[in-house]
Amino acid sequence: METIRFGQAIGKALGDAMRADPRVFLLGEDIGAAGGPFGVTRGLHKEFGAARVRDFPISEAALVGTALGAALCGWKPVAEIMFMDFCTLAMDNLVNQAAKAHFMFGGQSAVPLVVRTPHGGGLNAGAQHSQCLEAWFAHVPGLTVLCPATPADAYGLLRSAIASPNPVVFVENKSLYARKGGIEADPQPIPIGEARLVREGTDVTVVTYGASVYAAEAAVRKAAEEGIDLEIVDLRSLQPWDEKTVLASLAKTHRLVIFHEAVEAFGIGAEIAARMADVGFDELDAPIVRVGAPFMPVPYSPALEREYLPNEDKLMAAVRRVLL
Amino acid sequence: METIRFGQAIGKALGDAMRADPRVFLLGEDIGAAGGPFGVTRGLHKEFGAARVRDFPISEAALVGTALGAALCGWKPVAEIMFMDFCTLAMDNLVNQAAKAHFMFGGQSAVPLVVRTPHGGGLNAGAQHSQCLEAWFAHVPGLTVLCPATPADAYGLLRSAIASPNPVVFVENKSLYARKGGIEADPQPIPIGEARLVREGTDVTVVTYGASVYAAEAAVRKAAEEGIDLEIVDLRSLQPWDEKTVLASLAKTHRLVIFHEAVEAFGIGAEIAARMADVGFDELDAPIVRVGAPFMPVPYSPALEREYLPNEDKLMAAVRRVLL
Amino acid sequence: MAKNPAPGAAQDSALLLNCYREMLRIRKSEQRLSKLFADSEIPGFIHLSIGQESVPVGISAHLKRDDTVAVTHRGHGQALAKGVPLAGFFAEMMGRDTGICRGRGGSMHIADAGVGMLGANGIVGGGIAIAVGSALAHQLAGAGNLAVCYFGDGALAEGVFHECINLAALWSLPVLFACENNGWGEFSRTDTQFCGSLEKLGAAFGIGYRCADGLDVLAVHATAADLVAGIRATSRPMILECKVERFHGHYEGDPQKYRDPEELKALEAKDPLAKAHAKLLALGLEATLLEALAAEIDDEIEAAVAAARAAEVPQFAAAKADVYAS
Amino acid sequence: MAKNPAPGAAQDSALLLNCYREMLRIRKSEQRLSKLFADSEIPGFIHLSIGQESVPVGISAHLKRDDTVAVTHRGHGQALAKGVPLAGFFAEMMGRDTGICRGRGGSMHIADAGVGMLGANGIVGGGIAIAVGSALAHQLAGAGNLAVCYFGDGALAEGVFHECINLAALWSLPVLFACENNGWGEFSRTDTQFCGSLEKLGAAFGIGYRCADGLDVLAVHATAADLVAGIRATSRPMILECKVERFHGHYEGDPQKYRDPEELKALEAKDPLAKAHAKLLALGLEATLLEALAAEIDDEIEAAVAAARAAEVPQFAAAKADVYAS
Ligand SMILES: Cc1ncc(C[n+]2csc(CCOP(=O)(O)OP(=O)(O)O)c2C)c(N)n1
Ligand SMILES: Cc1ncc(C[n+]2csc(CCOP(=O)(O)OP(=O)(O)O)c2C)c(N)n1
Ligand SMILES: [Mg+2]
Ligand SMILES: [Mg+2]
Repeated sequence: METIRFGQAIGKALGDAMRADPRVFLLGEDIGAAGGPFGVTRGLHKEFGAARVRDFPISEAALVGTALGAALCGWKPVAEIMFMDFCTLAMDNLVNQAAKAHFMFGGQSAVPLVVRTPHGGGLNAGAQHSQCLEAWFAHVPGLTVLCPATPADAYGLLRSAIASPNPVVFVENKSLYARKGGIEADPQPIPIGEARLVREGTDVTVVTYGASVYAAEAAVRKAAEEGIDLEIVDLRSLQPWDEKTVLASLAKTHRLVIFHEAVEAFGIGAEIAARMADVGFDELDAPIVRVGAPFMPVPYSPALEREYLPNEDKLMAAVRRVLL
Repeated sequence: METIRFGQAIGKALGDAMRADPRVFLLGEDIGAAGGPFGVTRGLHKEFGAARVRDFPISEAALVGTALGAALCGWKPVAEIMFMDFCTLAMDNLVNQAAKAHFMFGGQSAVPLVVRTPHGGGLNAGAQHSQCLEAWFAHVPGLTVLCPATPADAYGLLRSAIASPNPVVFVENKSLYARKGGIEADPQPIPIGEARLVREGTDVTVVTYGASVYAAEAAVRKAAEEGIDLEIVDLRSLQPWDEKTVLASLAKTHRLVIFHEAVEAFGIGAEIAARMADVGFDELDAPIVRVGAPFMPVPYSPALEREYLPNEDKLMAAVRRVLL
Repeated sequence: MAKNPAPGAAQDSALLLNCYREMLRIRKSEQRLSKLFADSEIPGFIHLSIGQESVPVGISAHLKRDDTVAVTHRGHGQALAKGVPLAGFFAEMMGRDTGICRGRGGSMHIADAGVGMLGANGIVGGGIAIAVGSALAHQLAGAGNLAVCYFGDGALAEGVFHECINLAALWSLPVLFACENNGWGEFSRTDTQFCGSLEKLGAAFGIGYRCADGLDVLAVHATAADLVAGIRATSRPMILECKVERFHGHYEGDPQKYRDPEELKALEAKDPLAKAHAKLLALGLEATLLEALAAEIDDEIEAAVAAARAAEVPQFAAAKADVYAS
Repeated sequence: MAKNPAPGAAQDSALLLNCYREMLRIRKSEQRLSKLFADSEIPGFIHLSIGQESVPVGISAHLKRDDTVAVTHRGHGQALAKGVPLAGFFAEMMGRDTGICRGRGGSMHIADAGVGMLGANGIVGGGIAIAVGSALAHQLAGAGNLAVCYFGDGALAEGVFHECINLAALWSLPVLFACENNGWGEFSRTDTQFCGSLEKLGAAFGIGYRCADGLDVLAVHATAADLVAGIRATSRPMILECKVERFHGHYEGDPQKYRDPEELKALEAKDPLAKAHAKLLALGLEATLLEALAAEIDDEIEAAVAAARAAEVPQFAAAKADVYAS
């Protein structure tokens, strides 16, 4: 077990995938010699050259569209959209083209396309560089949506994403890039669609993903001080998501809190809650409570963004509510 | 009380708003002399001329962006995106620009912008001309999302949308354009955020919107045959939505089915269900069941699309489930 | 074949005959679609390319099977010319499980990976980046293939087209940008929607441009020959603009009230198929031979229609289970 | 003012002095921002326009208060030149409730409706359509106003730019497309990202184009004078491309390892402010006068900073309650 940063784990997954399969190549703005705005692709340009690590013009629609065209021809492009907010410029290619090609063409085509993109706030980067838009993509049949929390998961899920014959939106919380974690010497792909049980507990199930996993972990001690034993489920995979694991946890604790950084209304948590209010209804001993960002654009001022972001205190307030 | 078609009611609202306020003008592809692909703007070009009913090039990003620029200068543009699927090309302007301008600029700016767009299937128009993407917009702070079912609501809500100082996504189910309904001689704006109680009932609350309202109404008789008395709530306004009315209905029936044409997973119904599983938890006597489209692109073949679309039979199956 | 072949004309005549056959196959297929649509045997929207057949026929003559094309909403001719089989084509339009896309796609979403046809598109300009991406794949593979990106004049106003010509020029991608300029985008004349010159746009990016009379299949054929050879030799993108006429409405059933009846009437004299037919006769071909050819095509089409009619409609469960590849 | 005014030079000198003052105000403001950022008094990302001041100063000299501008992520100079007040500007950057956007926007989202500044943008090319839309508003209003749309060379690769030049040309909208071409988009040279010629692009749409030395404020001023007058007279869009240099990194704190140190060093000799300063002296202005002017600006800036420091941070509840206008 070595220690590696989250961003490095992604770079390693890209490099390993490229070494393993000559059809894998990268496209993105400033990902080449510059190594990407967050340093994730550092070193890859040097090792694989400009043909496989391609600096792209500032043309997000063409970026995803060309990647798709190459994918339809059997290549395995990994495109980077520099901030998730800029996916707005590539929605046609992601949603109308990539997501539907396999189905719409009668199963003829595989679409081995990955779009990596960072989401999340905390950097005072303002309303157009901080959004968490994963719920949009989870609503689109044909797309796979992943959002790892640990370096090991980032590595293993990205390898699975690149190996997948389906278009994957791979979401990286940018506040995690520098975070360290353990990784096996010979790390393996992690199956898409399986949640990770972060911590077993008996009183309340907390379903979360991405950077919020760490805030949930931080709440464990606080909860323990109040005599509350939290179980934490990290979804990792948002579309498909692991209903079985969530349901099993709920069947144990009978209390559910869903916790994420994205705007709460119409966010990922809504679907989890809705499913559990259906298939998990008989297990519920309390209201399902969600904790997400309030319904407002991400504000710039540190004074505002601090209060905007979900944190362990807000999570604890929800935990207390479901125990009332 | 006169009778009017849904599409005509929209045209009337546009015309009345333009007569009432010289700052209102229209932009869209083929909306001028041609009257729009669904005939909604028929006659307006003749009455108001090419300066106020503007045929736009096939440039959806520029369409919403220029409308926004004009709105920021105090004009009241109503832009038409020919099919909701094409909103994918205008997401930056809708989500990063229009939705955030008021907040992000410290409340300086009003954004009196309306984007009208038709959603929905049933025309065998295939995967790129049938989508219901309203959940995306409902997830975006700053946007208002409306989706009327009746000609009267279409008129009244569109007048409110045009009068609103906030950007509104006004969604029209294209299968409704030819549908007739009553309208007052001097119809008034309908407040945003208020649901319509379509039918009072005692046994199960059906929350729905748009064209699905009619399928819900069609289920009333079937339900009655089985001795089930349905209460039907038409949301009309999806962001904000009328939590109070839904909760009040739930408090009466204690059983909730949510019914819409959009893909069920991560759709509008998820948020309604999630809120009711929270604030309405104590009222629930049964699981909350959603009925939406299955998780697949809208298929072309009539044989497939017929089974794809939600209908009263699927609704009835859900109604029976919550009464088990 | 020909009665009194003038010296050198034999080759011309053989070429034209080949093109004519392809064009006629497209024309007759679309006329059959028109009838099927009128008879409610085809649902949804269909956009016929009647009058525009010369373009894909003139271009596809120079394409290999592994060359790729992305086609438009008005792409039946573009698809058939690239080799999409008639049986799967008709079955798709008629919503059958034997359709090339198993009835899930329809007119705007025909695709045939087997012949490099990457897909038609319901989004104006939606195929452009896909075609360019396939050109990138060709460049990476290094086997000398190229991509053809079909688009209408209306798509010139979409931003992604401009992103793509920059990219193709910047990366020297082997792609032919083929514009079927019929002067219309739906119900609007394109000159009321786009005021740029495609030739000058190409020049702004150093992309070679040629214009051809899209009503004359030999003109398209000859120009495309130059461009395709140039692209294969240099791996530089090129633009081909073909002026064509849209003989039918925007979509089948479009009453075209917005068009000048005189203009519509004048179209008759411009029919590229009639022109090719007349020229073949002038070159000395027997009318009976052309009639036999037409009959052969009719038979092929009727067989396709009959097979489609007899075919099963798709099963919902199978479709639902195939949203993701495995 | 001047020591020995040469005949006719008085006017030149007054103009240059005015421009110099504006440029210095921007330069010093950004230098102050740089310091505040280094001292963690400003969070987030900031992109300084040091070296590019001539462009907005040369353009804004011809603008009326009701003319509109949309500015870029590197838009401090563009904003200040249009009249955004220093106090609100600094308070915004420092995240205070007295900020021009109440601390909600920050560097990339400065806006001031009161002076026609429609907003900076965090999206490359994001302001282009907004500016064009304001030009449409001007056309509808008929009061003779115009819009200026600032963008960087990197934005040339975004599709929406191309949609907008078509629209502006098609509808004859009164808009100046002002490109601050600093040769870079983040860490990449623009010539590795975009291979079109802006001049030829303009020509493809019939849009007039002029290029000016963006390091020479009088050159920008003179060219902008022509273009702005032309737009007001004809209501036709125009393009102004200004070649500038990016003196700082892409963002504050960018170590610029990707740039040739020689090239960076060579910048010193190109400083437009130093040039203007030298010219003013050559025109006979007293150095002491320029020093006094600098001191005055310093005072203004320090007052703004001090006021911002003393100001309250925004209240969350108030912000949350103001997502929608009422
Ligand atoms: C993005 C998008 N916008 C609008 C439409 C509606 N639409 C379908 S075809 C068409 C006109 C296209 O004109 P052109 O590209 O010239 O093709 P043509 O129909 O003339 O062959 C339009 C506006 C669409 N399908 N996609
Ligand atoms: C749509 C979008 N893509 C990418 C970015 C990231 N980004 C910010 S500035 C920039 C470079 C812009 O270059 P240019 O337009 O020349 O402006 P400059 O920074 O040189 O002033 C990029 C790629 C962005 N903000 N928006
Ligand atoms: Mg056309
Ligand atoms: Mg630049």
